[in-house]
Amino acid sequence: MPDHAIERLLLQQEIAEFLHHEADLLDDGRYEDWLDLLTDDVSYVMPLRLNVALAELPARGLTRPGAEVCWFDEGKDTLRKRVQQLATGVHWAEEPRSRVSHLVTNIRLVAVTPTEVEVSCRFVVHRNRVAAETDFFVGRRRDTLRRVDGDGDDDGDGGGDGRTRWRLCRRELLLDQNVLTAKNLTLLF
Amino acid sequence: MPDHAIERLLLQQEIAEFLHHEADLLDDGRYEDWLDLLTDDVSYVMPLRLNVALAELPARGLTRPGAEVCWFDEGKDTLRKRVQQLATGVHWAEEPRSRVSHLVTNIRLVAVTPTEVEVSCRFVVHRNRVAAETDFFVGRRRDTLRRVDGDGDDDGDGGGDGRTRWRLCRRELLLDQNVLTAKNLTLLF
Amino acid sequence: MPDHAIERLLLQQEIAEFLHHEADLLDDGRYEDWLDLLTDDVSYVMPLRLNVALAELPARGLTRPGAEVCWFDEGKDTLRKRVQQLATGVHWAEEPRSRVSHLVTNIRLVAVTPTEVEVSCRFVVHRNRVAAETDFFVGRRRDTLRRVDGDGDDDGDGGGDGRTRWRLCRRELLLDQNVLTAKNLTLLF
Amino acid sequence: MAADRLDRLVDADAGIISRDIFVDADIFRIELEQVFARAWLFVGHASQVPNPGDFVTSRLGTDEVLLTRDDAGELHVLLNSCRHRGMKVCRYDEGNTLSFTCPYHGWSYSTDGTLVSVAGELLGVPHFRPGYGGALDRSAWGLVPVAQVANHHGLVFATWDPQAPPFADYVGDFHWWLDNLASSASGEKGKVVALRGVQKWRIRANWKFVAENFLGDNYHGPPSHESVDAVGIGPGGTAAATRHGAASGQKRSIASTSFVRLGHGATGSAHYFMGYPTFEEPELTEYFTRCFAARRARFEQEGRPPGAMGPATLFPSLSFHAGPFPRALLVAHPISPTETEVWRWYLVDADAPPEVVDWLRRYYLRYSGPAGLVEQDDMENWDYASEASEGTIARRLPYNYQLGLGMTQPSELRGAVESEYFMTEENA
Amino acid sequence: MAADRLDRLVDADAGIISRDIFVDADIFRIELEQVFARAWLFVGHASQVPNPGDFVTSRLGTDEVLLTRDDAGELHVLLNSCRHRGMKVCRYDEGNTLSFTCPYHGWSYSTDGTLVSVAGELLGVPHFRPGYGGALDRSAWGLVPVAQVANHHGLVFATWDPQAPPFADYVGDFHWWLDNLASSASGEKGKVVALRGVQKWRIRANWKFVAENFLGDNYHGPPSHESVDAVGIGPGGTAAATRHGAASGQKRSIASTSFVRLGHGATGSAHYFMGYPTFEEPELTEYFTRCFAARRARFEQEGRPPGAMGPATLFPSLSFHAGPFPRALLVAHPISPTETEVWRWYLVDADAPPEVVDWLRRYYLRYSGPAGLVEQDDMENWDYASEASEGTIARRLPYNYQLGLGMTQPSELRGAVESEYFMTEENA
Amino acid sequence: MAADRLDRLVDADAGIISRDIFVDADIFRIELEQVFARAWLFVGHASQVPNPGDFVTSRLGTDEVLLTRDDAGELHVLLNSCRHRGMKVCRYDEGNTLSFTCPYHGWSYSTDGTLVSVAGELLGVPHFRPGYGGALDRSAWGLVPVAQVANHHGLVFATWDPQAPPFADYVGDFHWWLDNLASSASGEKGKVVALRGVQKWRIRANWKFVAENFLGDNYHGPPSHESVDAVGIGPGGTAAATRHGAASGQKRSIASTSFVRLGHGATGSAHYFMGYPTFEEPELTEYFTRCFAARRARFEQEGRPPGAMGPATLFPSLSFHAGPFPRALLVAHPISPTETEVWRWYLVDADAPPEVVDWLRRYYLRYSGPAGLVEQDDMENWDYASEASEGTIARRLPYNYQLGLGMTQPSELRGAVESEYFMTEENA
Ligand code: FES
Ligand code: FES
Ligand code: FES
Ligand SMILES: [Fe+3]
Ligand SMILES: [Fe+3]
Ligand SMILES: [Fe+3]
Repeated sequence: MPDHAIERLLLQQEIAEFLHHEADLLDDGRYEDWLDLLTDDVSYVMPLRLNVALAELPARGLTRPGAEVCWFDEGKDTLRKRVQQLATGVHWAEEPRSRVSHLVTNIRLVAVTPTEVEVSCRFVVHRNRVAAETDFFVGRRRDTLRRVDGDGDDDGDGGGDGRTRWRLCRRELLLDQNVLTAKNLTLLF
Repeated sequence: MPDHAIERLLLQQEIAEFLHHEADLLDDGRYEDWLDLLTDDVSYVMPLRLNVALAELPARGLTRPGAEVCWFDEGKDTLRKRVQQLATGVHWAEEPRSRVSHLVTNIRLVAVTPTEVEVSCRFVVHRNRVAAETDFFVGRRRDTLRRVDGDGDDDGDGGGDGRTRWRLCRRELLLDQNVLTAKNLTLLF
Repeated sequence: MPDHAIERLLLQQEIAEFLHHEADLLDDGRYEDWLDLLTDDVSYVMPLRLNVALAELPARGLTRPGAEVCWFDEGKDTLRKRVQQLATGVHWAEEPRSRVSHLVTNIRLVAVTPTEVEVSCRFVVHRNRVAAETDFFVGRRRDTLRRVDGDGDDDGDGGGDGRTRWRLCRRELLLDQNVLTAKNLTLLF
Repeated sequence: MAADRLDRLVDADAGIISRDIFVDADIFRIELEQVFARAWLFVGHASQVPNPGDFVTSRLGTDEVLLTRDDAGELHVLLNSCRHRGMKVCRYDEGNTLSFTCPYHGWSYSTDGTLVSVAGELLGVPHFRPGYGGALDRSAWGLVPVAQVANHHGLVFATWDPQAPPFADYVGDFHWWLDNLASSASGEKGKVVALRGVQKWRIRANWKFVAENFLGDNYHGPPSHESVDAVGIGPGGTAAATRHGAASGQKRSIASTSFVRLGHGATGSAHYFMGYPTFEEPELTEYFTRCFAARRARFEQEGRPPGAMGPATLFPSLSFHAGPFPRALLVAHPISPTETEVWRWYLVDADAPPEVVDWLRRYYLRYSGPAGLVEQDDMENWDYASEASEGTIARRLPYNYQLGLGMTQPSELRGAVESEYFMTEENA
Repeated sequence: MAADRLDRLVDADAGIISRDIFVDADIFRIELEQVFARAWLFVGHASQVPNPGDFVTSRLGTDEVLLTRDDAGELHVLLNSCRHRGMKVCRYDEGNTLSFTCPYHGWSYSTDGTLVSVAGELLGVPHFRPGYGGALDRSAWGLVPVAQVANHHGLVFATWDPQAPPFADYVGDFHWWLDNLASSASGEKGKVVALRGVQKWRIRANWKFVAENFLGDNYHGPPSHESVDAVGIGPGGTAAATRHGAASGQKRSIASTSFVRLGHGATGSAHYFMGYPTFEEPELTEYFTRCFAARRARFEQEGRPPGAMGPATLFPSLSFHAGPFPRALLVAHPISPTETEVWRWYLVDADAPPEVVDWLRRYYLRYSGPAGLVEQDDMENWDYASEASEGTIARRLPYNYQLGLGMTQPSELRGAVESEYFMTEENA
Repeated sequence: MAADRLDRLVDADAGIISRDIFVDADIFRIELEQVFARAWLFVGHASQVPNPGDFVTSRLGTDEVLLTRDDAGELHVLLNSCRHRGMKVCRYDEGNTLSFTCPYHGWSYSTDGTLVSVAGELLGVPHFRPGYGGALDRSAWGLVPVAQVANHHGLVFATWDPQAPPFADYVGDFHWWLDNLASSASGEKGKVVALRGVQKWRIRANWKFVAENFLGDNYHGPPSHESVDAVGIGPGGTAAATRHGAASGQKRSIASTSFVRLGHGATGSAHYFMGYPTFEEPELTEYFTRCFAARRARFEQEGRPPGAMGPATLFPSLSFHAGPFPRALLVAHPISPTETEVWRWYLVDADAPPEVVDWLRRYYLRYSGPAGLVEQDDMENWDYASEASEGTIARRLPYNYQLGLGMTQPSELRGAVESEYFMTEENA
């Protein structure tokens, strides 16, 4: 058996478990626990996607986080505010709470260093709210996970979901939509 | 190589193959074969999801299978009736047969015992029917698979899809919708 | 550890990486690179799906590539034309370029020979175009990958995404829709 | 729309009805104003709000309402729209509360709908004194109540029309059916409870297809339900009759009963009786044997006819099986000419043992609702009959209502006729 | 809608047409009643139903129909909606059957549309004797047939209007185009078959953009199709002209032909001829060389003009290339002012060798339909022209139809004019 | 719609307004014709197109337009619909170009909208000479420009109505608010730039809920924004007041200002002043201290009132915070009675240091837009107030506009009244 291939496989599985565990926390409404998965210096961005001529697409197809208007461009502080707001019970846009499913697919390791792993995936976030109000958010995501201390298996079940070994330090979300057809982005992506 | 990690990985893969194989059976219309994947005491439930105040969500956000109104709350007997009805060729709600895709993502082992594995996942079930009639069913699923006899590889291709090693003994489906926007639930989920 | 099971697992992962890498190329608009993933004799088909009586479904539920009307039934030549057309910058149906996400799920090896692997999966292809124009394409896919020379790891990162080891030689796409609700199929699936 | 056009829509003598009634947008708007804003409509079951402060949201036609029980135990049916700027005051399906506070500008209403105005009560109108100079007439700006409420042994009805006839007059002798719906298997009125949870779903059909289906359309059974009859979902497991738990071999002499002027109707008659099946589980057979014996005695004593079991429709949109096999309600809320939101409630004896409740519940769920093996095929027909009637040519053609035409006979019930085949048309 | 408003929509002298014709809901409804319910519309190709009992579903405007071949081999076009309560009787795309049994209440119809009424036939009307007292006039309640059917060498047309002129009058001298569509490459009429499978898809454009595109809008070609011209999809692989297989270097003297009163029109003329290309595969070149030689001889003998190859539109909604490069039909079914369902059929010589059929099939598919490299760019323009004409200000502006205005010359064809640039407006 | 019906919609004396104004399709169409086709509407910020050839696409009501800067540096606002067949000429959000070439038939327009007609220019009208005989009057067929454009210190407005009053008259004394919106923190007019990127999203609410919210509805703040007030998103991090960066403890004497005849309005008054907060980052506090000192001096010198900070709405659909905490614009584009497309621009001082720009940008994004912690709860209320006003019964009820009724006092501003509570109704 090629050991490095197996190691790579275990890493892939560990990352996938981390991301699936994260999605479970979000869909369970365990937002405080979700916050714990982020590094303190996390960068969380969702730029706008613009219609420009083909030749200009690489340079101008996205707005630039750090300088231009985005849907999200924030760090842990603001994300914590969101979580706190959700916990008040009077954040009307989420009271009653929406029912949300985060689907994560096409998980692919695009860069592996001793300290960080960069992961590409696709997402579908589906929301139903109140009665028949329904939204789909579909797009691509690029995450960077940072290795931290811990043994990766904090529940003694023989598996490792990376909860104690990894933290999310950067997430870039590319929603396919130009005009957002949902009324808001109360969701954590 | 840490053996227990590799074993865990093989288990994960075996479960994933089981679930994907199951989805293939359903989308191929091989419902009788699908029934064979279920234990005789299978519990198959899809509760209603209610809008209640945040504080009441844990206790009252779902109707209770076994006691309250659900979309589905049944065992193998009723599921077998469904399969038989589908085979008649005069079950008008499925004649002509709908075209269905079961997408299963975020497969995560949440509990492993010597006899059972509990698995969390997300699903999208997409249906097109007759001409342009289209429905999406999106939500979360919690399955319990029970280990049975067999070697897990019944086709001699070197892989094991768990068909002879596992049976589904419990499935809980949480559809995101409150008001169902589809006209029916003729589907097997 | 059962070596053949681990080998199978590595193969499964290699195929998954190939397919995810492919999806990344498509969603990045790197169509020329995508073409390189196909064998010269690739067969790329998407038949129509017809409403027929249950008993006739196996024989007449799909139109036959090679003889009847399909959405796609082509080889590398025509696919290359599509890629060239997309590169002109005046292919109005894709200028400005649509924003597309290819989601691939339920990846399952259905047949493995020394030279080829047959893979079943599900896809969601989501497109947003210009402002709020949105389409979902959902269905099943059956791919055949052919083993070619190469070491499967062309970027030295310790992983192998099969870019140099595999080529797609056959793709059958089964869209769930009977009446296509999208105005066109400018996409590469 | 000119009256003569409406006249042309129905030719009762010839037994033909224009398809426009089922697909036309103008007629649909007239129905909303003339039917749904004036009729007695089903709101919910009193057992859904057993305690003071309990509430559930419901719907009356196109309007959302709250069914509440106030501190005095009184039931209220209130429009779920703030009087200030119209916000949906309550967006929960159910709960228990002291008051409803609007999330927009904070107006607060008691569970009886009054705008909170007494010091010490919860919140009230923010800035009442400085902003309104205390001049806002709070008694005039409470949540709008329906004009009339009727609690028929637990079945709660309401109408927006103060001029609507009293509920008893509206129902007439059709009350035998409602009485049964509201009664336990042993025939005791008011001794049923709604299982928690209301199924709600959208179909792409005109609401009248739903009403008509229960109003006496026993004609559709064998063709529509051929597949479930082949499979069997009753306790016996095979014969069609066991869908409803009827004793096999029994023959209906009267196939349907129509309250021509009132608009209600039922399959079967007030006398046609369906017994209980024999169950695999002896305790179930025993329970229903005991209940049906008590029922027979009670009905004789109270002078109630033995049948009136349905399926039936109370004009315009409440359809039901009066039970116990099954005992379930459906309301068809109009959304558009070809869209309807269906709500389903399921009732069980208030004092039935758990195994009986559980059997019934499972039976109801495999029978009705979007996952019901029976109802699925009905909805397919309602939907594609609606769609296929929308075409430019198709909508010019009438529907055929000649089945049983001229075969009716007066019933002993006031205002009703009986027929082996007649189907009343909707009074649209 | 007042007649004067309709008058104001088109100013033919000035060459301007109101955008309302393309986006207004009232005008759309008038089109359905006055155009689609009265015109001759394309139903399908006779080769789709070769055997007795064969059927396919089709569409005439907003109505779904069945194209059937009865036991006697006769073709029928029937409204696919049950006469009883309107259910879509048949929900298959194709099949072979002895009768159509409605899934709702079981009425059964023969493949010729008659309600089954003879003992021994399949099913008939359930409860015919007890329920209808045998009085239902079954001959009056069959599936509604169209008023007239015409089989033009395999191309099946129908109209709902009994007063519609005979098909030959409706078509007039435009028949040269239909004749070619219905002919093999060697010019033999009726010697083509439809490949199995009809592409059906929805676009967000007014149906008239589609009609107009084929009716003589050769003006859009170079800008709209710049990308495919750059790439080349014909056998030669590069030049624009090879899209249609024309011999290079040839020049059109007449750019379009318009049947002003009838509403039909075509790009090119009855005389403009496009030859066959040279293929990489010698057997293809050989096949078409043989065919075109035979064609020339046959056309001379039959007095047929050499051109009439299209693209062309038969009023109102059948557009086509008369072939063979390509030979394909498109029907634009109106759904709403800005939604259209497009159906595409592809025709090949009935007796062509497999390699010819296969080459043509692949060529058709890369040319037309939602995946067609050519048609994709048309649809993008139709859709966004529709959308950009909906704005409050935008819809006040007329479209410009001045191209070729006043440049027409009478054609030798009855009722037609020719022009290098003229485009007829739709007679909405 | 009869004038008397419109009269019945608003009873200003009683302070009640019909819900029809918010949900009725006929009234909505009248608004498009009478309000949006005639009013001065916001197009974009001049800094979005700094260079010759720059363009962005924008929207005026239901029409899409191009905001361009031509070679001479002049701004143009042009309907984005080809004069030939209506195609959307430009489908990019932004760019720099020499001309717009229509993808359908290739007509080309200069950045000033004229149909290219001089030899040597780009493309022009294909086949101009042979197809139009050179007779097409190209000067009459350019892209349709708006009737009037106004550049108010970088804020670009336009109207389709040549009879519309000059922009200055339309704005009246409300200009103090626009001046501030167009000024840097230190009060220098025209010294702001728009951050690149316009947020665009759809809500399911009537557009007037948006307008009204900014027009003086300070009443909704505490109930609607209770959750964000609990959390705090300003630099101080907790108190409600810090949402807008106001110095704590300050009290508004005037809660709102209404330009009754013009239709504009604002929360607060021309004199109510909100200062800058104290930041964690000393360089930010320092920057704004410097700016506000300069501002005070400048305002005194120029005779500008210290307040006029908003939130405010310029009739009909431009709402904004005049800044700097925040300085952001929103336009509510009507789509249907219950659908609106919202566009948001964010402005910063043209010469602010990067850390200031960055802090403001992040603050704006967590405040406003679909992901804004504040605005999310507004949209929830607008949407469900719209939905809950659509029911058959609900729409019969008026909204209550009695808050502050009769409490207004004349303002020193021409045509305005002030109130602690008054909210102007829309002039629909
Ligand atoms: S809308 Fe309810 S308080 Fe204003
Ligand atoms: S609708 Fe066809 S039989 Fe009744
Ligand atoms: S629509 Fe623009 S050139 Fe014809
Ligand atoms: Fe039924
Ligand atoms: Fe074209
Ligand atoms: Fe607000």
